[in-house]
Amino acid sequence: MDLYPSEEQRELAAAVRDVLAGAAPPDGATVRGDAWSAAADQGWFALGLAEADGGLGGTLADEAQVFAQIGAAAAAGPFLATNLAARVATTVGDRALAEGLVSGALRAAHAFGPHDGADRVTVFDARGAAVLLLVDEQRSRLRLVRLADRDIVDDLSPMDPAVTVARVSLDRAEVLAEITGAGAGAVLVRASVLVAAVLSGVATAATSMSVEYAKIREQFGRPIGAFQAISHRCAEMAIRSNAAAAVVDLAAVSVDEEHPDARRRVAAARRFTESSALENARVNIQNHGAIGFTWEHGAHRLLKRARFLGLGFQPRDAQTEVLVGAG
Amino acid sequence: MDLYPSEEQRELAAAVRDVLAGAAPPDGATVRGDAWSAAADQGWFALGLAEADGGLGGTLADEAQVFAQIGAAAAAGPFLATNLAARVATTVGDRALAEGLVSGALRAAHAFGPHDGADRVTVFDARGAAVLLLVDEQRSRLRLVRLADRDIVDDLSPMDPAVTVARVSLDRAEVLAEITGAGAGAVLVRASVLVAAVLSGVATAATSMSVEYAKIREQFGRPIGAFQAISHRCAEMAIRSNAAAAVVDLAAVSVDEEHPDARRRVAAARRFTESSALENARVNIQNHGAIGFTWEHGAHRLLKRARFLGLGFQPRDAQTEVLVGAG
Amino acid sequence: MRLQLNTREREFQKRAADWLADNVPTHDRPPSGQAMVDFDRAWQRRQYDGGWAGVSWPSEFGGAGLSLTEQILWYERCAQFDAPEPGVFNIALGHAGPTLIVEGSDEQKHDHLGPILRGEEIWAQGFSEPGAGSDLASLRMRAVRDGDDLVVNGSKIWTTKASVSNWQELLVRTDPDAARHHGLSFLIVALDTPGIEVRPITTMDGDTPFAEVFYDDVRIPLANVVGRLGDGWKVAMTTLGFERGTMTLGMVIRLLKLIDRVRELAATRVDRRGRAMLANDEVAAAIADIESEGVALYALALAFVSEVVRTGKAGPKGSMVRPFYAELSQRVKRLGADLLDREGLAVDGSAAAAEFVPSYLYSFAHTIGTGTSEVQRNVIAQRVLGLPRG
Amino acid sequence: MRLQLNTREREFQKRAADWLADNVPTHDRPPSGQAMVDFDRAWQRRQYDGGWAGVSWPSEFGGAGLSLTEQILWYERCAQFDAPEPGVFNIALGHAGPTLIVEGSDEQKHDHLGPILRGEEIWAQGFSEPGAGSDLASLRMRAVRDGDDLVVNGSKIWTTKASVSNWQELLVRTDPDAARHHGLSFLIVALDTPGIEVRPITTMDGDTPFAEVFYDDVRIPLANVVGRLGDGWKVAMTTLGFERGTMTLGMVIRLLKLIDRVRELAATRVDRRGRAMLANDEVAAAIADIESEGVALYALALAFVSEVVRTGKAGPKGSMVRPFYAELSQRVKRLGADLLDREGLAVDGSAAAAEFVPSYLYSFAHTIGTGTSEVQRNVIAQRVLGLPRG
Repeated sequence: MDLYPSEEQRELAAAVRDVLAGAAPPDGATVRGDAWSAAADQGWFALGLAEADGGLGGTLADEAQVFAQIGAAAAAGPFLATNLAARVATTVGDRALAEGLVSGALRAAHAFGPHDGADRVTVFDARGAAVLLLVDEQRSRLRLVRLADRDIVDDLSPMDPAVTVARVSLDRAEVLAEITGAGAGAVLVRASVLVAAVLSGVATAATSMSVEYAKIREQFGRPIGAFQAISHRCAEMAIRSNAAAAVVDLAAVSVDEEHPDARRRVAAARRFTESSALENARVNIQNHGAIGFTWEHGAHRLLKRARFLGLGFQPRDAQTEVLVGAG
Repeated sequence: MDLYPSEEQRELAAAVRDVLAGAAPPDGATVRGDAWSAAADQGWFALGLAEADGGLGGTLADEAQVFAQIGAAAAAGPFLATNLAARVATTVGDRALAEGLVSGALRAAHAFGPHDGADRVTVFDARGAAVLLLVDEQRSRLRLVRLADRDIVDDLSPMDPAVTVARVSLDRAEVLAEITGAGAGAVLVRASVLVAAVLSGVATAATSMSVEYAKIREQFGRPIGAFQAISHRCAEMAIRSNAAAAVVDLAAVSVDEEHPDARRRVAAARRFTESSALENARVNIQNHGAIGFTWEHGAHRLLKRARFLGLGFQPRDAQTEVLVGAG
Repeated sequence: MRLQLNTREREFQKRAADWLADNVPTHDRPPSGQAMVDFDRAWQRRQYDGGWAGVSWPSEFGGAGLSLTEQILWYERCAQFDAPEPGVFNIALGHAGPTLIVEGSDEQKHDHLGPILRGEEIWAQGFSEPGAGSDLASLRMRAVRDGDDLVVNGSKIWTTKASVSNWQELLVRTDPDAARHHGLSFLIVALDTPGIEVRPITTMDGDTPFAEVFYDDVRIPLANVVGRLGDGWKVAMTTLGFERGTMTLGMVIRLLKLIDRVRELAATRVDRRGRAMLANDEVAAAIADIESEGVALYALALAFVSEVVRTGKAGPKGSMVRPFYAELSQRVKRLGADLLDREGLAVDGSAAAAEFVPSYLYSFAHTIGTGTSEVQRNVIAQRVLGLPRG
Repeated sequence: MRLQLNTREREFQKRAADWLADNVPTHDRPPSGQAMVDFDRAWQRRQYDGGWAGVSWPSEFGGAGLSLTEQILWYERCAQFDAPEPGVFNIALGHAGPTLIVEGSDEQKHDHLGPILRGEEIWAQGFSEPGAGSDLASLRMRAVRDGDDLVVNGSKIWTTKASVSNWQELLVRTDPDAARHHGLSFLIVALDTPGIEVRPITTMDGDTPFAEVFYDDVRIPLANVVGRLGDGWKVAMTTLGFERGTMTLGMVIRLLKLIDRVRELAATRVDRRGRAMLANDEVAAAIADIESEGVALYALALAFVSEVVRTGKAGPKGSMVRPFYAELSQRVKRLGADLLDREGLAVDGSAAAAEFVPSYLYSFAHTIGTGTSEVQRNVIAQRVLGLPRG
């Protein structure tokens, strides 16, 4: 019984931070090529795959450490979709496709919803992607189709600057892989945990940003952190982000160990990290005063990441279903 | 266009405060007899009835000033039920019954729900009451039946010490008056406004209690009102209680003038005063620290009043229906 | 208490409604650029020509010379008719003009009030400074007297509409030895004076509503001091008071209309399972909450202006309307954005997204601009409730 | 990271579960009076006889001498099996004993640890004073040395279980000239010493869990000083630290079980229109919220104890578990009471009302007792996050 991160996990997190330090261009949703390669080299897409499948045999808890750092950096780049696409390719036994994704050579875009008959789909991170992960959570189906920039019909303006949004034509989309049922369910559970990890990183980054600012910014002759209006909010942010990090670890280990409560804990982690990230990101902007809602300052990126991620895998009504049905 | 209370209204409020100053025994749900008589003499039950019906011809807005003070004092006593019962008796033309209620000679208890076939009903303020107001909001029916202490089957322990709760047998209940349809609807709208007025008084009393305490109580060498954790909460309480008082006046005048938005404004006032009273009463306890949750201190009475009243006339789901259906 | 209007008010309201019915522009306001400025200018001029500009402003300077009640009724009618808001004339009509009416010299009034009402002068505010934020008393921008001029150096920040404005209200330190509130003066500055540079600031919604304004040896004639040298704090507070003044009710009514829009959004949309959003109890309860808070805010604003009209003084409710408005408006916009679900992830993906998402993002300014929520709570706690300073 | 237990832990857990299955009382704890005290005493004695009292306490004083991990596992199992809580032994087991283990003299340990574990000594806390509240450093109760005794005068307030206790921990000022934290001493006092008077305080739920304790020339032997004279603050902080210690996980698991009860309440009740409450989306969302927060709190507590076990130090998470627990527990109880609707208006009107209403009312103590939420936020802000003092 131990929820303390191992030394390897702490080193992994530090290594991820180093890669990301150079990865996020201040404006634009495309990760820098060298950072993308470094991420692939470090095994972000292979980490959780079995060694027999060409992976690194790490746990979901290990992957969660990586994705928490991605969240803390509010990093742009289709890391999660590419990780999941590699797993789908591996599951259907398409080693070449999996290898392309794992190595970073192929990037994956993603889109949500039932897509039957739809010839126009709203796709995230479509530009530069070679495959598209079509996610249908209600019917538990994951499908990979080939994608190229010429399939893009319209580029839209993203709410969240860390992704691109495009309308894509699926007219002649070639299906590369598809999984359904329990197989897809298992991947979707992992996706929820990793989204929760990213969200916990967002919550943590907001806390650090506020605490640092509260120490140096002065108003009325004192650092603003001396005012309870600010200091108590920082304390609440710290409680939320510490609990968010812990609940992600708990959910990840529960999946790794096939704990009977795993599904419920995953839904709990997904919900708690979402509300923590949203609330911390919002409060962080308020703590910064006017500077906090300028484009130049990073505070708004955390809020927009939280909103984008919150609407992704296992959104609120799906969480409620699992949590209320539990018992 | 004027929401400023008239001089008469301000004088009325002051007179009500004087009566109530001696009315609330520290423990027990029964108003003192002399205070009850003084209330009746001051016309609390006749105020809103037409002069032709033996009333004082006041407006609902006038009545709201009275009931806001009743809320601020967290006063025990079946003031609202007796006021409403007098109106029901007047509506059906039973002058003798109305006169008995208006004069304070007869007190009214009340109970909620459809009562058909039920021979055991949970009644509030049954002890000492001569009539029982049976309130069926869903079918818009108000019925007065005769009541005596011998009809009480069981005395229960009230959550709110300002009322008594009893199980009453309706086996041989004699119906004294009944109104339904639009007539009952009009009385129920007035009831909602007066409940909102009482709740706004609770919200205001909680604000005053906290502000006074914050000025005199010292911790860490300063009055606690110098700490933003307390002072900002007091500011929020003040906003809520000022808005609560204003929205009750708006709703009452809208009913008096038959404004097309009257029903919606009444539901809004009912909802806003409920949440303000609950929130202010809760925060008031926290502001007082340990003393705030002792029985001796008045803070808990405000919370319990807010909870009791909130579950009374036009509860939350009924408010939602009106507010969401509006347009 | 009464809501019904008296005969005089009813007649005024009818005239206003008739005029608005004929004159409110039928096309939408352009969202930015010169087209937006031209639109606002034309609407202001149209009101002036109709006799509706400056309803309560003195008639000798082009106003209608009516009472505060009529002014409030006018703003209320404008909101009801979805008439354009003052837009780029917000500071001119809401701050600068009213300040000059109370504190300006005859010459200042003569020079500016008419042009403001005719839509010829756009004004910007210049109070905040980098580093000073909510703490206006700590302003450091210096103005040194040289002959009949003041020479100003420093910079102002969070200046709204600076890039399209002609004039700016400026709060500067003229006596460096006086502490905090003392030693400040209030100036008016033509923004085409040599030495002024405007750098726009992009906000989180991608727009550039604010700017930082740099002053390098800018010479401002002493005649441009409003009130007396050193009285700047008092003059500035007059102006801030007006922000909570007559425009309040109109602003609140516009928020009530936005709440209606959010309710419509919930009534006309379905969730991922095809169920009407309003059939979701949680959504319905959230809509009922904002509806009820909207009515309560309207009541509070009405109680405030009633008190002003009846007693001639702005009572304590004045400092409560603004934070209540700011926080409710933020929540309303957030609920609108939330109801869009994934549709809101592309700002230009649909008409509804374009309507709700940028305004949600910009709404973070509500609880920060014109005094943060924190400062406004301090004001209520200390000045209204009499609690001690922290 | 792992949740699965290792072999040693698994064996311990199995033994614990087997014993609990056979020994947890099958009848409910009486809510008050001597019957309640007798129940708690019997349960403590039973644990002692079974070898389960003081799992991590030194074996020379009657404890089992095992590690912190086993102690945590024991409390966890107890919660899982709905074993009775320590009840009147809460201070003895959670504060007094652990403080004496760290700071007590050999004689003090010998005199008290065994009796505590055998259920023979009930302890009360005596820190707060009328007027001092959360600000322990401002305590004024005086103790003056006279020969081998300290003579104590003054009063303590919010003392839990004072009327049934034998002993009290007491924080008194022994050096009146020293400022605030300095000059305090920590004593242990037999509550039957002449000059002590206990006056119960009724709380808003109608119960009397607290008392004010008056001291009139009460003589306490110097041998009863824990630590050294003047070190009282340090000793008291040790004790407060234990409140956030090993009992945490058990407490959290009991809250998770209460959350399950609230969910059941929503699943088995209908609203006024006959619809299952859980079919109301707002209720379902509220249940899902508390479920998710409950799991997050459990994770935080587990992360905290893992860190203690792995590093031997109580890390910053320790100060976060308590306020999170207090506020969540308050909300859970409130939701339970809310779900009862009008049924909750009579405390004894139904079994569910009796279960949820008084505990909701009492829950206001959670965010006030053992340091108000405000003080706990100050502690996190200043000691954990390094923010400056206000």
